[in-house]
Amino acid sequence: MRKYARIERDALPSHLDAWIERYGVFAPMMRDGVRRFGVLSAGSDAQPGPWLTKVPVKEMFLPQTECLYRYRRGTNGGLEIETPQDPARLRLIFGVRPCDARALTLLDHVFRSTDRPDPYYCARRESTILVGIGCSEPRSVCFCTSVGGSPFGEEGLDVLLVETGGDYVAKALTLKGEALIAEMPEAAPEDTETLIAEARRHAEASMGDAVLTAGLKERLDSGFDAPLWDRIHEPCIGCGVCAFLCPTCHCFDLAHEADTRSVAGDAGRCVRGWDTCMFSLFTRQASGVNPRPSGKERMRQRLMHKFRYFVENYGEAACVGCGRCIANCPTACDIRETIARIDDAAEADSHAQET
Amino acid sequence: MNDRSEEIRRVAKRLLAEGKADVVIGFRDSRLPLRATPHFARTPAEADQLVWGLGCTSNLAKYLLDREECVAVVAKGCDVRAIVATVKENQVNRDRVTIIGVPCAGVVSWQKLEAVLNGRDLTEAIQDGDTLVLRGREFEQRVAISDLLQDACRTCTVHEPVVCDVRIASSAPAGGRTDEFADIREFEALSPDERWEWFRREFSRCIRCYACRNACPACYCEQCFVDSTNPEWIGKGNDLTDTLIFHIVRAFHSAGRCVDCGACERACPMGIDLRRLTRKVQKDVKELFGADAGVDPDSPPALAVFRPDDPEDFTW
Amino acid sequence: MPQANPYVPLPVKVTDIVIETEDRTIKTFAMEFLGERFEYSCGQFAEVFVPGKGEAPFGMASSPMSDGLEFTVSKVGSVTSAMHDLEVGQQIGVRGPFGNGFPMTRLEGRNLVLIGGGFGFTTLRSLINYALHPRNRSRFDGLKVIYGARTPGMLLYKPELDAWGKQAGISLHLTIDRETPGWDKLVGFVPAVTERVAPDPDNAVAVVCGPPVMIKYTLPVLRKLGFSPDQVLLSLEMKMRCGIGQCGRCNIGNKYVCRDGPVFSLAELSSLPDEF
Amino acid sequence: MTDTATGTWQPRIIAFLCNWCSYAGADLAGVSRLQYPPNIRVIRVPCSGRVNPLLILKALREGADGVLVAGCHPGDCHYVSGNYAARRKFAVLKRLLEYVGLESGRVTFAWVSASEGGRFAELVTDVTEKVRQLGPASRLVASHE
Repeated sequence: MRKYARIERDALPSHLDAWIERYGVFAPMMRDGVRRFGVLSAGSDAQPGPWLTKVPVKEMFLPQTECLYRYRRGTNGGLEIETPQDPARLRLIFGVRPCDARALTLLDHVFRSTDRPDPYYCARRESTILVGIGCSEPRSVCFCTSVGGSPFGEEGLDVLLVETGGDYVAKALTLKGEALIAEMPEAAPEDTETLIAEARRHAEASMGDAVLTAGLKERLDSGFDAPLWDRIHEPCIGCGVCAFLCPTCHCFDLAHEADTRSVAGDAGRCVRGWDTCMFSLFTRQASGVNPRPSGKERMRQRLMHKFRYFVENYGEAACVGCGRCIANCPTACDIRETIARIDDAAEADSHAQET
Repeated sequence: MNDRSEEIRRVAKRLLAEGKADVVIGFRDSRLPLRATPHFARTPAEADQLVWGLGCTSNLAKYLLDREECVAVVAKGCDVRAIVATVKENQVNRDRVTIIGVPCAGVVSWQKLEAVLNGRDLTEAIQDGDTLVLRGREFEQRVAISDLLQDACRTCTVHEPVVCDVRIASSAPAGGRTDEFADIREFEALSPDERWEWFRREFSRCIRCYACRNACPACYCEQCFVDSTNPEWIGKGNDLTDTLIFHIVRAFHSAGRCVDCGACERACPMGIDLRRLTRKVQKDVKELFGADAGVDPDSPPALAVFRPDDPEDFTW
Repeated sequence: MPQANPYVPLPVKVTDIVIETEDRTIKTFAMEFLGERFEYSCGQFAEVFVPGKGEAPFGMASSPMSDGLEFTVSKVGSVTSAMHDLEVGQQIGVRGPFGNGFPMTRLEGRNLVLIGGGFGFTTLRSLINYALHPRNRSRFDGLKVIYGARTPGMLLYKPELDAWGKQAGISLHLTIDRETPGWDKLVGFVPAVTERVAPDPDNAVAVVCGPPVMIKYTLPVLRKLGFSPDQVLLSLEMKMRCGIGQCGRCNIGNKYVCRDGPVFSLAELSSLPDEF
Repeated sequence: MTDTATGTWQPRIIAFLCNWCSYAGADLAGVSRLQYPPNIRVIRVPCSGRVNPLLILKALREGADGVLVAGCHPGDCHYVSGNYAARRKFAVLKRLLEYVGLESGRVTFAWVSASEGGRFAELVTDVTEKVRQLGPASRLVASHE
């Protein structure tokens, strides 16, 4: 089967329409004033733009809130549990940025490649085809290349589209991807690879400031009690914006909600919803004791988890450099600066030890 | 750098040197154009990073809560109102706060900026009189500053801080206009069904990140009602009803206390029109009890007091 | 074989309820699986689900060698209060097992020193019954148990304590906080009693379960007696939700208490941030 | 709520009644054998000032079709000023709830003294009738979807 295909700009809508016949197709769109993934209906033009969705594609796999099961007491008091049906139809998500796709491979470590996989996440992952679009114009908050990604990264995608002179070339990265482009006009493999490499080089060269992540884990290893943490969280107001809009943050809460119309909680549901270590309630125990009592410990936890603990457990950091936390922070806290300050502090520390 | 930034730095260094403040809370530039980040200056070098500009949006009164140190704070008119309000509620010790008042003609709404940019990446913004020149890799666009000011600034009545210890000179328009709540009246005129539809739809995109609550200088409860587990007032999931109740109660809790600084709205990553609720409450408190929070240091918070002849036409 | 869907509780029926303590705040619930069941090992825990109330984690109090499943529950919050209102025959849900449990390979062939206080004794009871089982007794060397409660009436599992006291192969040291008429065993807090009983660290492993203050003062005693950090095991209590190391709540360093714990050696804990 | 026996919907109204006046007024209505609809579920509170607005929202969330709060007439509060404080709160709350689109008539505030058994019966009759006309509550009721 072919691995490369050409898609003319004008032909894209008809391909999308063809996919819509076979799959539930999702694409970035403005929904109530927010750019996020939504159901694409036939006849709509979903040409990729220079933007990144505000809400990452994570929400298609770990929704903000979802019902894990419903329960009710049957006759004779028996406990009856009903789990939601697995998606019947394959989904195709169009227009995924490489950083978001790579984030899914990081989430896979947690939810999929484990001895206790999460059935809800896995079902969605397994029934989804991801068609990505390379970023020819990285934004100034982007730093994917500093954390092991690329504006034309292929990890996690089934097909990568690359814009070239107004049209697109498609590169299939998996069998699912090959099947998807099977009917399209073939593109010459070598020429296409050259073209993609050129686009990639161009985009990587135009990336903003690099963030020094080499050796960051080691600096964090020795920096748990660094005085820096007393200061770095000061502007942070402890909201959940950075975590909720982060494509890799995945902490959640489980809640059991009794149906208010039921008698004495005889029916209800178990709901999973986004949660974050940035909230004080996250670790506060019923007794009132909180192992992470202030913003200092909570911000440290989030950074440590991303750049130290995740690295220890899975060999890579839980950050794809999408820049959403930077662009959306209400107080303009910038994770790139935070990392730089960790570097500065570690350096000052080592100087102090030498003298 | 502008004159006001320079003057703020000078004042900050003096206050630190004289021991009048252990820390000066102000703003410094972030790496993003038109976005300043709260800055905590404890040394002259740190004071030299202080700036003033259109991106100084946060309400810094928030950072005065629960603070042990002697603080000097760079404060716009709305920040000062919030300080006045929180001092009245015994949350901030006025004796330990030096207010560096900055007359302010308004700050930029990054939600509006986002809408103007429509996905394009902003790398530079230069002020040219009443205009901002926005630049990105492949574009340049001139936008009137007034079109980018956040809505709260358009109805601001306190361009000039109502109280301050040090005043930063500036040519900002003195005083302000009277807020007529035209937008609120217009909304009130809709039918209940229309209002309910708007309310449901607008707030359905809330992600319960609580940025609105956490950015608000009036939200300082040790435990917010949404975090209470016993009683559990609302669910921890994301039932739309629970989200709506959260926002109703948040607005209600701001009654007689909200200074309409807009901190909630500009903190919201989803661009929800939060002030449509808080301003309704603000308007009603004004109409019913003739009170406006944070304007008069000597009058008590409106809902902490009463008059025997308060309006009661709402009762059965 | 763990459950295919780790979030869905398995239905169980309450078969017996024992009021353990004189103040009636601690009860032991025996349950039987009605359909699918799970096997577990000592020191693991499960999430017990009470319809209409929610879930709470409890260490298994029963021995894996027994047929049923037992949880000892102190009445503190809404879920545990609802459990205390349960009656024999009612159905609730349980999902698990979660966590590492006690590391049997590190306990086998050793002298076990089990030190418990108050409500923290429940998983130690599971381990004691497991070790005393005729098929297992030869797998362990000595079995020394130090267990303290505020008063005689607050001791858990009284019939078993009596039986163990008469049994060969276990040396049981029971203590209460203050002199009480009719009490002929030890008196004093667990750390002091541990010092007096002075277990020999040679070829021994100590397992300490109890309230934080008891653990805090017992650890220096063990150190003084010559126990090294990898000879001391603790079971951590942390806010836990999912049970499978995904929701992030019980994350400390690169560990998840619900998945990698709750049992850690003192040596392992010393390499983790002090956030528990 | 739906009355399962007859299949017809009957309004379910939560009534927060102040111990000193309105509850006594309800008592008097009962003792005087005054007829009023059986749709209210009374929660006795020490004072109308005790009624946290969250209680009202919680009642609606859990499916109450209407909420009634009644206390002593202004000037008659057992605690001198509890109802004055309540009056300010409820003035703002009622306007806000209706502003977001909650039907007028779902939430009612009233003053009923201990001697006003007749007024209490009238109040309950009127509130029940208004709620009945509005139909079952849906706005601000937890959906569990």
